[in-house]
Parts: sequence; structure tokens; C-alpha cells
Amino acid sequence: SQADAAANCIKGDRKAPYTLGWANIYSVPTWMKQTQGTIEAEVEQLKKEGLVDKLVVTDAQGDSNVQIQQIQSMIDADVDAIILIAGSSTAPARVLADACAKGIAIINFDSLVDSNDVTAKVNTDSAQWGEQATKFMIDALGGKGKILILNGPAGVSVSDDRRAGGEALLKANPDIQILAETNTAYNVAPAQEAVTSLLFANPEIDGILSFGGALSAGAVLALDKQGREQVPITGENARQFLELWKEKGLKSWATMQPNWLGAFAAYTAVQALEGKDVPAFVKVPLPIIDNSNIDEYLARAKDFPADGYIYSPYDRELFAKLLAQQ
Amino acid sequence: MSDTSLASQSGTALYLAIQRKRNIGVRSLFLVVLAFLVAYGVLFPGLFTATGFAKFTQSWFPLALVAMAQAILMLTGGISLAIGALVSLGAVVAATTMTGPLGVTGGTLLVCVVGLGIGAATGLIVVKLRLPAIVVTLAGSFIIAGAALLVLPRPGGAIPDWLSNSLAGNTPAAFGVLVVIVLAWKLYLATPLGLSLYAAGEHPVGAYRSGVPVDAARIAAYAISGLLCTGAGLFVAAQTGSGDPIIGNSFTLNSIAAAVLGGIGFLGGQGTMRGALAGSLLLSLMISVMFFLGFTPVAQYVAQGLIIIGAVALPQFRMRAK
Amino acid sequence: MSISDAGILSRSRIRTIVTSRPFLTFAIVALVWIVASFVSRGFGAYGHLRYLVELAAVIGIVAAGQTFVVIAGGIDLSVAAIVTVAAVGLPLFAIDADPTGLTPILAVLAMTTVIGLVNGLGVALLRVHPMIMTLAMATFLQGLLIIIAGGSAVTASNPLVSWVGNARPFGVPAGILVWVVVSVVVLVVMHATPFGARLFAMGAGPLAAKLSGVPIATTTMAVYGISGFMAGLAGIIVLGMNGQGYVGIGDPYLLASIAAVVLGGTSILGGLGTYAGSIPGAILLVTITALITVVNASPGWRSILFGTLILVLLLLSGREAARR
Amino acid sequence: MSAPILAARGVSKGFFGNPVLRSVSIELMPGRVHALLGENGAGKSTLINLLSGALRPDSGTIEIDGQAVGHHSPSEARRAGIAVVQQELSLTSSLSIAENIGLGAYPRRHGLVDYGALAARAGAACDLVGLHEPLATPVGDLSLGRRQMVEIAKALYRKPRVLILDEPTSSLSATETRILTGLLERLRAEGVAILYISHRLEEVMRLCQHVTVLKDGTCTADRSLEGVNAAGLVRLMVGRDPGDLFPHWTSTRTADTAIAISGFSAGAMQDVALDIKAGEVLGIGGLVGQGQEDLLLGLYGAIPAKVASATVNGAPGLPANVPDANRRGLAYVPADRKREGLHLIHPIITNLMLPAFARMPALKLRSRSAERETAMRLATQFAIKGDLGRAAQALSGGNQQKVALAKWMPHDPSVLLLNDPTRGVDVETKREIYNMLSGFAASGKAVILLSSDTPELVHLCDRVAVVREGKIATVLDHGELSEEAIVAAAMGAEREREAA
Ligand SMILES: Nc1ncnc2c1ncn2[C@@H]1O[C@H](COP(=O)(O)OP(=O)(O)OP(=O)(O)O)[C@@H](O)[C@H]1O
Ligand SMILES: Nc1ncnc2c1ncn2[C@@H]1O[C@H](COP(=O)(O)OP(=O)(O)OP(=O)(O)O)[C@@H](O)[C@H]1O
Ligand SMILES: [Mg+2]
Ligand SMILES: [Mg+2]
Repeated sequence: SQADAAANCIKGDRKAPYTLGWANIYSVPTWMKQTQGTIEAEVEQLKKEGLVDKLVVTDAQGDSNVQIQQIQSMIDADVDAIILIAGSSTAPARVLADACAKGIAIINFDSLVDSNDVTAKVNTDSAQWGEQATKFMIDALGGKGKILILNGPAGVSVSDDRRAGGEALLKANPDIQILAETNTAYNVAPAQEAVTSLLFANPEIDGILSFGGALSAGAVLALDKQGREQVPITGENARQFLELWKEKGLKSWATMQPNWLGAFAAYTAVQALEGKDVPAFVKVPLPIIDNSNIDEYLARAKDFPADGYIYSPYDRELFAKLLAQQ
Repeated sequence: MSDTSLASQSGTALYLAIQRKRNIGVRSLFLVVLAFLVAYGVLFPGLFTATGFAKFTQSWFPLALVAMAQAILMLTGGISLAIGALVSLGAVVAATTMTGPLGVTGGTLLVCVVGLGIGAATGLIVVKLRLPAIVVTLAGSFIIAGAALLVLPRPGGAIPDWLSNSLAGNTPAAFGVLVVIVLAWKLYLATPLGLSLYAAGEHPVGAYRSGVPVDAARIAAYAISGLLCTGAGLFVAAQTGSGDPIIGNSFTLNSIAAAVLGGIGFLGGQGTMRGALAGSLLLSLMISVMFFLGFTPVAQYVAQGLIIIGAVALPQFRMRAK
Repeated sequence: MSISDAGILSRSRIRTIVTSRPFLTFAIVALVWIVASFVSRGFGAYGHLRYLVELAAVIGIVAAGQTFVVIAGGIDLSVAAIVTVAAVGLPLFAIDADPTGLTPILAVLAMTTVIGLVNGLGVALLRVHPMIMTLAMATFLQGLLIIIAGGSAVTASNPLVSWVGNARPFGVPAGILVWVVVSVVVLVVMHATPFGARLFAMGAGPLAAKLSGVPIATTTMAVYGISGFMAGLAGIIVLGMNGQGYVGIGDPYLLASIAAVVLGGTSILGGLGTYAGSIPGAILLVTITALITVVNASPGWRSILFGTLILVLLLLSGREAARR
Repeated sequence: MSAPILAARGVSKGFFGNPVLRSVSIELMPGRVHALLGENGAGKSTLINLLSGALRPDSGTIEIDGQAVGHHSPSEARRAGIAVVQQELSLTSSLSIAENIGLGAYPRRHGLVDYGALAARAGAACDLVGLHEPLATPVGDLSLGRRQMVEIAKALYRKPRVLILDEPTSSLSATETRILTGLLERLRAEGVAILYISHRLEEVMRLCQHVTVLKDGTCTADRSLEGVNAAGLVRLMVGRDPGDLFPHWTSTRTADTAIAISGFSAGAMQDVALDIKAGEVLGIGGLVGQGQEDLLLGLYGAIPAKVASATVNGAPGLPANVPDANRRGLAYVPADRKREGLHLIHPIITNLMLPAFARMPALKLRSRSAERETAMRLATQFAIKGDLGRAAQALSGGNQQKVALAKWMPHDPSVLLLNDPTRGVDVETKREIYNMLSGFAASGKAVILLSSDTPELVHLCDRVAVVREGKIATVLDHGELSEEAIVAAAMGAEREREAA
């Protein structure tokens, strides 16, 4: 019941306990499932605190058009907040504007929309991801060498942003020669296939600049299977990749899209509804995995699905700090 | 005597009688759809406000169009796996041209030409080279998707606000457009070429011997289908205010599901457009109804499967019970 | 039979073989390989070709089931989901008491076969169109995946699975050996048993087949059961090749299996065709994909090139004979 | 007489190098009904396709009004006033009667189909052929015979100068045939040139003035029919003296029950009781589409059937499904051979072996040589012409029918359910089939013969059950059988109504 709420969008008579809507784009992949797990855990907590009443979950089955329809249904049902992973960076903009106009809090995380009609966006920085990965690769090769670049699917913003983040550094280091570049789904099998073909076409490879953990795992498997020596490779916190890293003694670096972004988004939504100041963009720093802390991650591996992601630990304190930082 | 009684039957009476007969096959589907519509209205009374109706019809609109696009082809005994890619292409062409020098008119025209052109080209390949439609359009889907990526490599572009607001704002304009499209389809079916569609699909050889321009009817069907797809793309672009080169992907399977749900057969010449439209409406309604019933994702998947099978199997049971 | 008769017979037989669709598709595969090895460095290397065939084995095994279904007049849109369910579900069946890892494999194959049988049940008894039935089944399986995916924290440490995915007895990848066995069995069942003949009859006209005494319902169920079994087998091999199953691992195999079947000359309308065509069809698809990967072009152009290549190859091999 | 409207001069046509027509000539005169006769596969339909532009001749010319036409196509033929009633129905089931009749020649107004004009013209055509169903009825809802009438109305709708009919009566009832005969007489009087193909020679005798006979693709006779009798016609066709068409009838009926049913209902048939003995030929007659087919299908386990009591070959109960029926010695030969009897895209040998494949253990290895041997034997026994490895599509209609019948013989069925087995079959083949049937009955087996060909019922059957509106109206014993008696029984209801 904040007439002049501190945060964007929120209007009207909104009192705890709140109804949260979680507009997922596709709930089947393991990353999504883990993320949903963090959201549910957080909501349980918030329910105990009397702040949340209900969590409504939709699954757009990967279809942006369905997601728009489901967000519309959330507006029709007048939920208090919508937590959103966008299926397209542009498509939901107009329906979100409607939601915002109706005073619904919108917290967008992971895949972001190009729209300002949201209460807050919560995410790591894809460009920074790309930049840091590229920097590691250049350093690992001493500024000179031949590399493959593995991208996620074409036409998807996240994939594009990560790649673009590394572009400046690659331009600045002309001795890094890009042998070939691929786009595949963020999955092990297609990456392994593509890299295998590229291995045969390129007898000399010094490094693999990968912008996704499953892609990295696929590349490592490809090298291993073809009896080629492992090369420096960038990656992500996919459990399979981290285990391969240890097993093959890779020279590697990884970052992550922490699954607790989901919990954090739910937490942020309630904070905003409660009238707390919420920055329009909460930049979550990228946790880094390297040889210094890989063992810590692997020690916790058994708590995570085999095809899942080992995310960094989180708690309310971290959330509060992140919200306060800007 | 009966001579005069038959001869004096007016054209309108005959036309209307034919249309009534064509409802028989889809009656039970209409009932299922009606049940869902009622359920939706009960769960969400806001449906009966202008805005509620507008928003609902907007989410149905593109699916309705692609269901029609698929149904036309299936009536000729064809099929398309390139529907989704064509929708994407329509969307990115619209989003990259309308705010440029071409303007809304030029952009719309270009979208139409692209749809008609690609559709006709596909039709020519399938019909004249006698290649299986399913693989030609599978290959075509890669080519068209590639073209969409070339036009707009990542989501972006823009549609003028006024266009978005008038097509996908708070007025049921989309429903109006749909009505116009359905009327245009009726009009097409009332032309000799349009009516030939059924004969060309069911008995190409017999139709040819009766003097029907079979090839022309089939190629025209592909062209119209292409136009409907890029048109759906234009609408999606307007609805979202922008373009996305992969926005249409899921329309391919959904269009087939809607058409088959609506009673369109795979062998050509079986089924009606009203059935396909009802099928698409059911698919669209299902999403909203399941939301208001509070289904979890797992329940959504299971219920969706059951509803689709049920809608197809029920009429069969009723028929067998008779 | 006189000697000259025998000569004529064998010459005409050679002509039928050479002009047959499977042979044509094989010839096209060879042609693409030869051209590609000139155009792209390393393409023609033995190891690469061996890898391509290994990849094709997975598509080929899924396509084996798909060929059965298509010839019998249906289509199976649930194969991708079944491959995924097999790959993701296998660790759930792990039993400590069985060090060979055979039990989980048998359990998964039994499960996927039952999934296929349910498809067949819907098609044969509920008279639901195959596309709708199998699409709905794929949707069900998505729901199932939400429940089982990541449900256990166990890695797939099944010795038999990783053997199938990685071992190379006699220098030939185990996956290829499995494919060879599958191919032989499938070809024999398809062309040398009454069961195979019933499939062709059902695909060419279910009503005439029914009135001739073909047990439609049981045969339909068997066909979809086989397709489920094959997709399960493919899921196990894919799991072995990638070390870890994940949701979406089966996705590429839906369109690939259909394309392999049709490129191999089987009529999508049913009643005509052979698995002998699907085999080179699968190799062809994998080859084109590999070729596109090594071409340096933007994603848009690659996609266009891929589609164009399929279209051209279809032109060479895929004319549909006039029906009706 | 005046000049021919349509003529073929020395046309030849082959398929895949097999000559089907060799230098055939024919002239169609206005005001004359011209019969085209020949055995199954003689090339009659092919000649018609050449005349109507559906096929192009390999050599020779087609002339219209004395002018050779270069590129003859169906639409051009239509403009020249040539209309064809094809042997194979090719109507569109989801379109209405009116829309089917006008197909390819719709009246237009402002670019649209003019439904008013269509209603008038299609209605007039329907009246001519006595088709009284509403014009809006989808053709899919009509029985085979009614569809054939739609096909004829479709030809009349085009106001033809030349009307070509390819076996139009094969699925027509006696009444419908009478209407057609009257109609053709009228058209002839109006100066239309008519080409008429039929395997029913009485019709030809009654209707036609001139005959062309084809044998193996060559023209063996082209003469006036004046002074020619039925035997003479057959002689023209087969080149030798014909024997009797029907075998001499003797009852071979035994006391053993083959099938006994009571309270039987299936499809349109309600509450039927029948007792069929071994060695008997039981005819099923009646107007087309009264439910006769459902009786056969219900007995065969192909459609759901209810029964109060039933005995089939000594065992109680009806067959549960087709395989069960086959196991219990039943075999069924459908009327619609293209859809129900054969797989046209499959080789003849595969079609012949299908019932065997259906009954063999599913995974037993096949023996190609044994299959070939069986198929060859059947082909010889039934005089099936054509390479066994070729698709059944390439067979003429009559030969297809023989395949549909022959394929059951290896199973030695004890009850044969026949649905119009001689439809579209030439006289010689008919004779063969009739001989087989009586031989079959003589060997102590039962035959149920559903037929639209009334003479067939009269000459072959021990008894004929006449079906009317889903019930057995009358059962006539052999002694009471005559065409009139059967037609009277079939028409019973209408008679009563007229009397009232
Ligand atoms: N009237 C019909 N029209 C079209 N197809 C049919 C018809 N009747 C049966 N079929 C086909 O046959 C299939 C199975 O039919 P049905 O269950 O009656 O067979 P059946 O002989 O009873 O088999 P079984 O004995 O194994 O149960 C259907 O799925 C359908 O494809
Ligand atoms: N499209 C075709 N392809 C190959 N052979 C054909 C084709 N059409 C007809 N034939 C062959 O041509 C011959 C003549 O066939 P046609 O149909 O003209 O015979 P018909 O005299 O009409 O016989 P019926 O009395 O049985 O109708 C047959 O042997 C048939 O096998
Ligand atoms: Mg003929
Ligand atoms: Mg059954």
C-alpha cells in the first residue's frame, strides 16, 4: 500500500501476502529446473515470513508467443509481481508495458528484455562474461595463437552479447587467429559434433574460446575422443565440464549464470512490493572458477544434478548486499 | 414438377445449404471449443470486456493464421515444415522496413510479396518437380530461417507505435482482421480456382480429366499459405513492437496440431477451414484455461497431451457408439 | 534356364540395383565425400569419415524405427523425446548389484518400448492420427522429464553405456557395430518376413490390409513399439558418446530421422520404401552438417547453404512417383 | 449419314514400351450409340483417354469435326463438347453434388462461381438422371450407385455433343440402368454421338447401333450391330463360338449348416436370420445400398455386429475380427477393389500373397521361390494377364478383380463372401468366375453372393435373399427365381406406397 512506491511500475493497493507469478520460458532444461528450485525455496521462506501467499508458475514451452499470452493471463489474474525469464529480448516488451501500467512489479532476470517498463532487471553482465573469457584466453596463449570460437544459437541475444563482449580484445590482439567460429544450441552433443569436424579441418589449434559450459564440455570430449591434446579452454559451471576439467587437468577458467538469480529475483520482487528501494538494474558480479577454487566447487558436486550446474553459495545477506550496492 | 423446383432453387439457398452440411464434421469439436470458452469466461469474467476480448483474440490471431496456412496446403495433399521460419521472416522484414524509407505501406507490401513469392516458389518446386512436400519445406525452412537471420541477426528493429496500438492495442482490431481474412477465404473458395482445391487434393487425376487446372490450384495454395505466414509474422512484429529472427519457430508444429485437431486430413481434400480455426482456438484457449486452473508445468504438459488426444478421439468414440 | 536367360536376368537385376533409390543415395554420399575432401582440408581423413558414420549411426538407428512407422503409413514425432527420456532416465535405473550395467539398459529399452506401444495403442484403438498421438506423447514426456531430469545426482557411470559410446573393437566404433547389427535385423524383418509384408500392405491401404486379414491393431502397436525401442537404443548410444545425458539431447533426431527416411526414397505416404535407403540418408545428413560446420560463413548463410544442399540432393534422388 | 464429330485415326499407345493400342481407328457419328467392346485389358479405357485428351497418342491423330487436333487436352476436349464418364469414379467426397457436377466448368459471375446458375444447370442434369438428393448433399454421403449417377450428370451438365461412357452401369441398380437407357435414347435422338462401353451384352444389344471390338489392342471389328445377336457379339470379341455364360445349375446344397444366424444386426442391417448350408450358393439381392454390404462385413468380423445366436462352421459365435474369420474359413472379396481389395502400388505377386502373409507366423523367413510358385499357379488358374512383378495399378479392371479373388484360394476357404465379384469383368472372365463358383459349391462349400447383376443371381443361386431397408424382405427359392421376381421384391416398398 505504497501510494508513491520507490520502485518502477508498482501501483495500487498491494499488500502482503503477495501472489508471485513466475513466467518461465521453458521449465524442462536442468538449468531451469535448478533455478525454479531456488525460487521455490525462497518463496517457502517468504511464505513463512508472511510476505508471500502463492507462487503461480507458467511454462511457455520455449515459445515467446505463448509466454506473452501467459503474462497476459497473469495481468488478467492481477498477480502482484511477475518474475520473468524472457524468451525473446524484444517480444514481451509491449505486454510488460501493460503489466507495468497495471501496477504489477516485474523482475526480469537471466534473459533480459530491451524495455524499461520493468521494476528491475537482475543479471550478470553478458558482455563482461565475453570479455573476461576472451581475456583469459589471450593471457593463456600469451597473446598469440590459433583458436576456435564456440557460440550459442544464432539469433539469441545472450549468445550475441557474450560474443560481442570479447570482440574489442580480439581486435586488439591481431596475433590471435580465429580459425573458425560456430553456432550451436547450448548442448554437449552438437558442440562435440561441430568441434570434431573443425579438428579435422584444423590440425593446429592452440585454444578454444567457448561461451557456454555445455559447449566447452563438448569440445573437451571431442579433443579427447580424437586423441588430440587438450588446449586452454573457457567454460561455465556445468558439472560435467568441471569434472572433465579436473579429470583431464585442463588449463581453464569458468564463470556462471548463478541459478540463485531466480531466488534473488523473487526476493527483490517482494522487497520492491514492500516499498524498499530497488535499483532498476542489479548487476550481479560474475563468480569466477579457476584452479584456485575448482576443488571447492567439485566438493559440493554431489548436491547437484549430474547434468546440472554447480552454482556458488548464496544467502539473504548476499541478496541484501547486492540490492544495496548501487 | 421437380424440374422447376430444383431449377428455381436460388444460388444463395444452395450455397447456404452446402455450408450447413459442412458443419457436420466439426460439430463435436465446436462443442469442445465452446466448453473451453465457457470455462474461460467463468474463470476470467474480464474476457467479456472489450480489452479482455481484444487481448485474448490477439494471442489467438497468429496461430489462427498459421493454422489456415497449414490447412490450405493439407487440403491439396501437401504440408509445410517452413511455416515457423516464414513467420519469423515476415516479422523481421516488417520490423526492419516499416520505420525506414519504405514506411508502413511499403513494408506491408514487401511482407506480402515475400510471402507470396516464397510460397509460390515452394509450390512450383513441389508441384512441377514432383518432390515430397515434407522435405522440400524442411529444406526451405533452413533457407528461410537463414534469410531471416541475414535480415536481422539478433532481435531488434521496430514497428511504428500507432500500428502496434491499432492492431494489438485495447481494441479487438485483430479479431476484425481475422473476420476479414476468413471472409476473403470464403470468397476465394467461391472462385472456380479456390473450389478446385478440394478436387485437386483428393483426386488430382480425376480433377485434371474434368478440366480443373490442378497444378495452378496447388501452386496458388502454396502462395496463399506463404502470404498468411508472413502476414502472421507482421502481426507478431506489431504485437511485440519489434522483430525477432526466431520468434516463429514453434508455429510449425502448432499449425499442424491445430489443423489436424480441426479435422483436416493428410491425404488431401478432407476437412474444412472452420475446423482448422476451431483447432487453433482450442490450442490457444487451453493455455489460458490451464493458467486460471492453476496447473503446475507438469500438469500443463500432461493435460495438454490429454486434451489434444481427447479432442481427436472423442468424435471417433461417438461415431462408433452410433 | 538357359545361359543367355541368366545373363539377361543378372543384367536387368544390376540395372534395377543401380537405378534404385538406396543405391542412388549411396552414390550421392560418395560424391559429396569426394568433392568435400577436395574442398575442405581434413574432410576425407579416415578418422573423420569414421566419426561421421558413428554420428550417422545414432540417426540411422532412430530412422530404423521411423522407417518402420512411415512404411506402415504413420509417423512418429515422439522419437526425440524418447531419445531424451532414455538418456536422462538411464541413471535412475542404476542397480548396484549389477556391475555390468546391463540391467539399467534393459530396463530403459523396456520403458521406451512400452512408450512406443502406448503410441500404437492410441493410433490403433483410439484411432487418433499418428501425428497427433505422437505429438501428444512428446508433450507427456516433457512433463515426465521435468520430474526425472536432474532428479538424481548420479552420473552415468554405466560401463556398458560408455563402452557403446567410446569403445572401438577392431578399430570400428561400437556404435557403428550396433548399427550394422540393427540394419541387418531391420532389413531382414522388413523384406524377408510376413511381418514386413504386412507393414507395406498397411501403409499402402489400411482397409484392404484389414480385409485381407492383417491384424491391424497388433501390427500398428508393434511398429510403434519398435520405434520406441530404436529411439531408446539411440538414446543409450548418445548417452555413451556424450558421457552425460541432458534434456534436449534427443532434439536433433526428430527432423533428422524423418529427413533420412525421405532422402532414402521411402514414401512419406507409406507403403513404399526400404531401410536400405535410410542408411545412406542418415550418412548424407551428417555429412552435410559437417560440411556446413567447416565453411566460414555467418550463421544465416550457413543455414541457407544447408537448406539448399538438401534441396539439391533431393532433386537428384527424391522424385516421388505419381500416386493415385 | 453425316460426318463424324470425333474420330481417332490409326492411334497407337504404349506404356513403358508395352503396346496397348496398335493403330486403332474409330469414328463417332452424331445420333448414333457406338459400342466399344473387348476383354478386360483390351485397351478400351486407354482409347477413351486418347479421345478425351487425358492421354496423348504415341502416333496417329485425333480429329474433331474432321480437323486433326494437335495438343489435345481435357479442357480442350470439354470446349469441343466432349464429355466422359470415367470407369473409375473420381468425385470429390467433401464437395456437394452440385459442386462436383460443375467441377472444371463452373458458371461464373464477377469471377465467382455463380451458384444460382449452378443450381439451375446441375439441377437440370440431376433431373435427367433421376437424382433427387438435395444438390447440397456431400458426395461422400452417397452410395456407389448414386455417385455413378452424379458422374453421369456431370457429363450431361456439359451439354455434350459427344458423350463417352466407360462401364456406366457396373454399379447401377436395375432402375437406375433403366433411367440411363431412356436418357441415352433421348440424347441420341437429339443428335449426340455416344460411345458406350459395357460388359453387359444385353444392354449393348438393346442400346447400340454400331460396334467396335478391340482385342489385345487391335481393332477386330467395326460394323453395324444390325442383325447381330448376343452370341454373335461374343464371337466378335473372343473370336470363337461362345458357350453358355452360366454353368448348368444343379443344387449341391447339403444338410450341414455352414453359417446360421438369428437376431443379427450390423451397420444398416437389423435383426436378420439366415441359415446357409454347405454346398449352397446364397444370393443377396436388392437395390444398391440397402445394407447388403453390412451383412457380409458383419459376418466377416470387419464391422461390429450383434447376434442373438450364431454358428459359423460348427463353432458358436461370430468371428471377433478379420483374422478370426479367416481362421474359421471365411474369405471376403470386396466390391471396391481399388480401395478395399488390392494395393495398387504393390506388385501383383505381393497382392496375391497378402492373405498368406497375414496368416503366417509374423517372423518366419519368407521363401521367394515358393511365393513365386504359388503366384504363378494362381495367375495361370485365373488367367491373370501381366507381369507378376509389376504394380497392380497397371492391370485392367477385370484382371484386378481376378487378383482380388485369386488371393484367397491358397487358404481353401469354406465360406466365400463375395461382394459384386463380376463388376466390370468381361464375359470370358465372368464365365470363368461362374464356373469356379459352382465348382466351389459342388465341393461342399458355401458361397454368399451379393450382386447387382440380377441375371447372375437368377442363374447361379440356390436361394436369393432380397434385402430392403436393412431387412431381408423375401427369400426366393431357385424355382421362384426370375429377374422380375427379384426386382419386384426389391421394389416392394415403393409398390406398396404407389398402391396406397
Ligand atoms: N472403415 C474404415 N475406414 C478407414 N480405416 C479403417 C476402417 N476400419 C478400420 N480402419 C483401419 O484399421 C485400423 C484398425 O481397425 P480395427 O481395430 O477394426 O482392426 P481389427 O481387424 O479389429 O484388428 P485387431 O483384430 O488386431 O483388433 C484403424 O486404425 C484404421 O486405420
Ligand atoms: N497407366 C498405365 N500404366 C501401365 N499400363 C497401363 C496403364 N493404363 C493401362 N495400362 C495397361 O493397358 C492395358 C489396357 O488397359 P485398359 O484400361 O485400356 O483396358 P480396358 O479395355 O479398359 O479393360 P477393362 O475392361 O478391364 O476396363 C492393360 O493391359 C493395362 O495393364
Ligand atoms: Mg477399362
Ligand atoms: Mg479390433
